[in-house]
Amino acid sequence: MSTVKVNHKARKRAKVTDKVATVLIVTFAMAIVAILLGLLGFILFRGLGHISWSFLTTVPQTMRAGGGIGPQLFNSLFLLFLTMLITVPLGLGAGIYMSEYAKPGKLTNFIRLVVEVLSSFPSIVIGLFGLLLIVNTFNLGFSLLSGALALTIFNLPLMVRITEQAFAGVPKEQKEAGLALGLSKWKIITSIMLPVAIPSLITGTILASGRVFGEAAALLFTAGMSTPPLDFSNWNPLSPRSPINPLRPAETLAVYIWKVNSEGIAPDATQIAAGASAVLVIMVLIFNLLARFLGRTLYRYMTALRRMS
Amino acid sequence: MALPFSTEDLSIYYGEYQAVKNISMSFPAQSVTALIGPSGCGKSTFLRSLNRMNDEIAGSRTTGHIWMDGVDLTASSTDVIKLRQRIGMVWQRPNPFFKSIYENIAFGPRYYGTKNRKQLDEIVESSLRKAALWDEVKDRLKESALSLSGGQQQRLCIARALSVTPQILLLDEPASALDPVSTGKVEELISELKDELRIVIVTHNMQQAARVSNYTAYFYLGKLMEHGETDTIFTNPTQQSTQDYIMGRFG
Amino acid sequence: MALPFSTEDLSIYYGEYQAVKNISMSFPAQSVTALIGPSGCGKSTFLRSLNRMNDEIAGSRTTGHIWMDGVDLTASSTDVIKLRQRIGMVWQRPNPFFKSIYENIAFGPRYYGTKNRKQLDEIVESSLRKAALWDEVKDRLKESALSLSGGQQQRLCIARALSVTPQILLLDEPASALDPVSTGKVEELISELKDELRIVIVTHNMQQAARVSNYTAYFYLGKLMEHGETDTIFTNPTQQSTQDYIMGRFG
Amino acid sequence: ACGSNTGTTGSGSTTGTTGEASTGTELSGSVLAVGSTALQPLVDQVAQKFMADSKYANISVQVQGGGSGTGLTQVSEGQANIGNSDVFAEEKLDADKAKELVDHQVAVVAIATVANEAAGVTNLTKQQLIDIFTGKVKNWKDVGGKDQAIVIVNRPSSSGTRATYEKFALGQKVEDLAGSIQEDSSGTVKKLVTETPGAIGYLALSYLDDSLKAIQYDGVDANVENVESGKYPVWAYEHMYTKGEPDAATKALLDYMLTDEVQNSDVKDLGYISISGMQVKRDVDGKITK
Amino acid sequence: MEQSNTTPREARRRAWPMEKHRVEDWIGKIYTSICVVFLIAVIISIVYFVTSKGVATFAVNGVSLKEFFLGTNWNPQADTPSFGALPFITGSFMVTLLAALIASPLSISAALFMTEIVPSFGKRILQPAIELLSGIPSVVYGFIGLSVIVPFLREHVGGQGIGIGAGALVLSIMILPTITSVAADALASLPRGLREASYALGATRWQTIYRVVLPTVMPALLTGIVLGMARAFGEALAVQMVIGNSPHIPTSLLESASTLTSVITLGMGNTAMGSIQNNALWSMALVLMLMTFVFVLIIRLLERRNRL
Ligand SMILES: Nc1ncnc2c1ncn2[C@@H]1O[C@H](COP(=O)(O)OP(=O)(O)OP(=O)(O)O)[C@@H](O)[C@H]1O
Ligand SMILES: Nc1ncnc2c1ncn2[C@@H]1O[C@H](COP(=O)(O)OP(=O)(O)OP(=O)(O)O)[C@@H](O)[C@H]1O
Ligand SMILES: [Mg+2]
Ligand SMILES: [Mg+2]
Ligand SMILES: O=P([O-])([O-])[O-]
Repeated sequence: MSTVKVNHKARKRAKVTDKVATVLIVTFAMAIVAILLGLLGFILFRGLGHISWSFLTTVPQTMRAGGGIGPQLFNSLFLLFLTMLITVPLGLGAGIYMSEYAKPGKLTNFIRLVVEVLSSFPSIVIGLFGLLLIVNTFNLGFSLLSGALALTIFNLPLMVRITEQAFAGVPKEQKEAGLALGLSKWKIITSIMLPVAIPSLITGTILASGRVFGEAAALLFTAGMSTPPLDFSNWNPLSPRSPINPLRPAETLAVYIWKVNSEGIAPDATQIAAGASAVLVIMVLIFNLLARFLGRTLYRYMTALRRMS
Repeated sequence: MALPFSTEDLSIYYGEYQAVKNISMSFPAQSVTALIGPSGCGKSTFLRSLNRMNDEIAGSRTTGHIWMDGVDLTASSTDVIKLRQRIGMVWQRPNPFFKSIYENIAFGPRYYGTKNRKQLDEIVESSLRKAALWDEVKDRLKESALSLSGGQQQRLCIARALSVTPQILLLDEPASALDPVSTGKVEELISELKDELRIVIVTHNMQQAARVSNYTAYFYLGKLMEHGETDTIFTNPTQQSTQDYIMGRFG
Repeated sequence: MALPFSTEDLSIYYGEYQAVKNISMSFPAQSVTALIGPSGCGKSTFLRSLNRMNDEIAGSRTTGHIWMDGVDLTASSTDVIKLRQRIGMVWQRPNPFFKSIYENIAFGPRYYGTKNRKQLDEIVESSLRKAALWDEVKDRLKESALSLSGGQQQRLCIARALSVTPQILLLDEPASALDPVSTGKVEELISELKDELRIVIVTHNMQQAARVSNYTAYFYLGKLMEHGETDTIFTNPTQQSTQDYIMGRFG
Repeated sequence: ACGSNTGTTGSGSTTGTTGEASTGTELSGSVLAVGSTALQPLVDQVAQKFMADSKYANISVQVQGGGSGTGLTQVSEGQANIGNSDVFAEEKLDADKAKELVDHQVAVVAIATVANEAAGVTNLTKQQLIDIFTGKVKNWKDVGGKDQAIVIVNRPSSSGTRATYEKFALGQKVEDLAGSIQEDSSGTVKKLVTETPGAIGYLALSYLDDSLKAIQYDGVDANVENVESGKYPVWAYEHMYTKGEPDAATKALLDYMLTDEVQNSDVKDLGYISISGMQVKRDVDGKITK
Repeated sequence: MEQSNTTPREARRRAWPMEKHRVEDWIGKIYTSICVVFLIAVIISIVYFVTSKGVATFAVNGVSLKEFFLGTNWNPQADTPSFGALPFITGSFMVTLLAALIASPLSISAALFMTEIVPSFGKRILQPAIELLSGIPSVVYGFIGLSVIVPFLREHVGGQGIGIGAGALVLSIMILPTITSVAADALASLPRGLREASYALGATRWQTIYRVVLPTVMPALLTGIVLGMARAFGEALAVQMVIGNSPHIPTSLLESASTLTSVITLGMGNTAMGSIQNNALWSMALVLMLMTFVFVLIIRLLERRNRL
């Protein structure tokens, strides 16, 4: 049996290449970490100094220094809540349809295509669409509700994909066990698969929230660029000064940053932009950590040994 | 309760590929029928078709008939969900729900309308007893089913299948992932259960087939090569291929 | 070429869990050693450690020694890449590269520095011949390896392992996913190859172990329970557990 | 004034119906003002004051940006009660649509030429500016400054600020030159002109501070007195258009805009020029009358 | 209808499960179908709406397709307006390609790092880091671009700082997470046996990656890159802040230029609906939308190849 002749030079070269390539890959990967740390560092370094309790709670000032971002922060959170209120049931339903009901075929393919196209749609176009259809034709005006609907369009595909993946991640055996027991499909979906899928659903949803939270282009023309004076003691959702009136206009944090960056004439405009950016990034960071924590806790809760009924 | 249960000219296709070829066989009451044959010969496919679980696989198609009590189960008018309540199933890998031990068993009966807590408790206890698991878990019914060992999980799955009082139980290699002790327990369980219901079991272990079954069917390349009393098949097969397989010449 | 090859006190851990426990055994030249034992007893883990493939699994840790030609292969100074060229491996599921048949075989030799097209052609042909595949594929060398049947793919993987002329070949259930005809071919191949190299094979099929191996080692719960000539083990095991397993009482 | 009640049906804008009786005390309703980003801060601030006034407690005012074009479209289509604009409606809309709109001029905004320090100039003539913005002159040394390449920082061609600047500073429209920068917002223009060596741009007076000084136009300083007296020509009205005559609530807001209280404080504070102080008037075609 | 234990009740008990599961499955099907129909309705209305507005430039205002797609002169406000959108189309493609060129090696390295080199560290540190990157809002990226990247380029590379180069850099950071996560998924889903087979032959890690792993996942990597490009193509605010927005095809990477999105953002608010200037912007939105379709179709093709 003739053995393969080992070309030692070639082997040596291969090993050197291996080392070089590894170093390169590691360097590039670390470059990403460096970019991230740089970005975070920059944003936080510039902004943290300006963040204080009063900055987070007071109203902005057009001319004078010392304005806050209270209403904007509230608007962002409330808009996020409204958006999720609309998106989650819709996205969940469509995602379940895609993963459990749709038969592979032309229609399913078409829907997937739709979801993909929608999710890579420029958000500015969605904003304009929102202006003409939601704000004008549906007569919802510049309002939280308009903004939430525009963000829904923007967020729905993501939610569908998250749901589809979460359900696809449920072991096939779980479904089979339910079927063999003679349960209806819907019962299996809601009582057996959903609990297993919930951790990844939560994680995905919270990460998606981060994106919604930072969106500006789609909101300029829908939720608007101003906030009426809010009366935080008035919780009647129909009153125009109530913070939770869904038909009032609302400038979000991201929109405000954009506005201050572009048109701000207050003497501390730069610091306000920096502070607000830092707040935005910190919120996204919190969302991330929360997603991770909740996802892990829920996963443990659902599968852990100490689970109570 | 000895309603007839049989297949007639049953074929199953995956797209163009015919995995099961014109199988006609019947499953006598109060007995265990073992399906044996080399990997890929269509045992699981055949078994799954008996409670229409194969419907769930996109692209699969069935022709022929499955008769139960004079009704053709393959008819499109059959209420598969009701059907599956009558024909239970257990797989090779235990698949308990990600729920407590109690919930795993109570889930089915509750769905069928038993809301009364006491009745449920009774069903849970009797199902677990039948699956020879009661003594091991009676103090930890609220714990997650996943905290059980593999063998216990498998018996839990059998208990779960029993909780809705099926008339037929389909088992697909129920012991092949278990340790010797658990295997022994599951085999014992099968022998006991056969007095109450009909059992169809797929196994790779010839000795297991010989030990637990009354009838054996040998499948090869989607065809039913031989079917008869287990003793006859093992001692005196008519086909060379059956003998080769049983003797471990391949597979 | 009869360099000694053995393990000494070899243990393998996955994190805290010890999957293989203090195994010392040797593999005689020009012979086939079969590793048998129930699922999860550590056969694959042990086999993979012999060419340090277990290093690739995060969290695994090895203690003890593997002696080859007087050198300890577990030493950190060992050139694992060179080592693996000398110890080939084939898995249960065929895993051809997503490349042409030719490229699958030429891949290894080319990386050892054989660039010459004629030499490569020769290696491809001889490897495929040894794996008894040449006649079936010689006209379609440029086609994708994935277009072959499962049995052909498995023989291709064996040919690929042979292409770098290893001295030892590790086989992990190489025939368990194959049809009877392919199984026969692979077993034949093993018998032929053992004249040129040492073979270690994991199998679930007792008859297969009996047919192809000269020595058999029975593993149970990570321990080597019994090791000796195949005839002795099968006819006259010293341990009850070995006998139970061989007789198909469990597993 | 509120009897006609033309237009203004639409989004978020129920008209001041109870005000029909027009006692002025019982006014209620909501007003939506949309448009120019340049005018937005002023209207926004005045609106807040307006709503804080107990007389108007039942009127809610919304102020949105979106740009002059959006404002004019929205008001013309009845989506908004007021369209804020930096330019005359005739310049953006079709003539027949523009005719339906009623102009309310509420302030004047003056625009000053600004340049980066490295330019080294303090005064530019109209011709020099034309030469610069049309690309005839590419280096500051040709207009009496340092040897430094000129970088043009423009507003986009659709901007009202730019239209005003072109009309009154250059007297002609200019194209976007290759290599010139167009920025949508005054803030960014300011940042870029401050930072980029040799940059030239133009900004409303309100954006000027110590970091950026205005350049004289034909020897005239860009300041409030010169605008009021008509000596400095680069200025424009800020308009608040209504479709037809405004309803009561809208009219109340528009009247409030013109009170001395607003004109002498908010307007000036925010860097606009009070409409009442102007000694000259200008029409759509740019004709000046004393 | 509380009856005692009589036959009807027994019958109802037998009948009930059937009824119940039929009803449940009905609810499920209807609910999920409504959601999907909504999804489809949304996309159809967007497509219809953008198309109808975008086509108006040509159908109503009579701008020729040739002028729009091949003309290099964009001057809609002039007395004799011209509507050459080629500079924007070129600009969009330039920033997109450049961004992909910068981001791809970085992203693929990161994915390899996570799956092939140090999975534990990669999973624990790198992946969350990259997810975080995808959560940073585009206004913040624009802000950073304007305050860090532009001044940096101006001082260390030359020119105005603003331009295609700055836009591509900002975009490349923004699409890093997209490409990385697709690539990492593809790598993780490779059959384990492939790598083992290569290692077992004595190949080094790099040989395994370069000769076995990368060729096998190539279609998926390309999918990720195209997905990233689609995102870059549609990004508006961040690019608009740093690219300079000159309506000309630039002669250098450091010269002010425009993209379709930047010109839409700039002009949309300042032009009146229905005017020719406004319609021309919608035509660009239409181009954007069509490009989105093209990107998705390319991804589809790549995925089909991947499945083979
Ligand atoms: N979902 C499927 N789609 C397409 N082909 C399938 C599918 N499931 C099984 N097959 C094919 O049908 C044939 C029979 O498969 P089946 O699983 O029934 O065999 P089996 O006898 O149970 O094998 P094993 O002993 O390995 O479990 C095989 O060739 C298999 O490849
Ligand atoms: N990558 C891994 N990480 C952690 N534990 C592992 C890993 N691989 C195997 N094990 C555990 O190590 C033990 C031995 O596994 P191994 O795969 O070696 O068994 P085996 O004898 O080959 O079984 P089979 O016959 O099913 O292939 C098992 O308990 C298994 O769960
Ligand atoms: Mg099977
Ligand atoms: Mg194994
Ligand atoms: O206020 P502008 O029209 O210049 O944006």
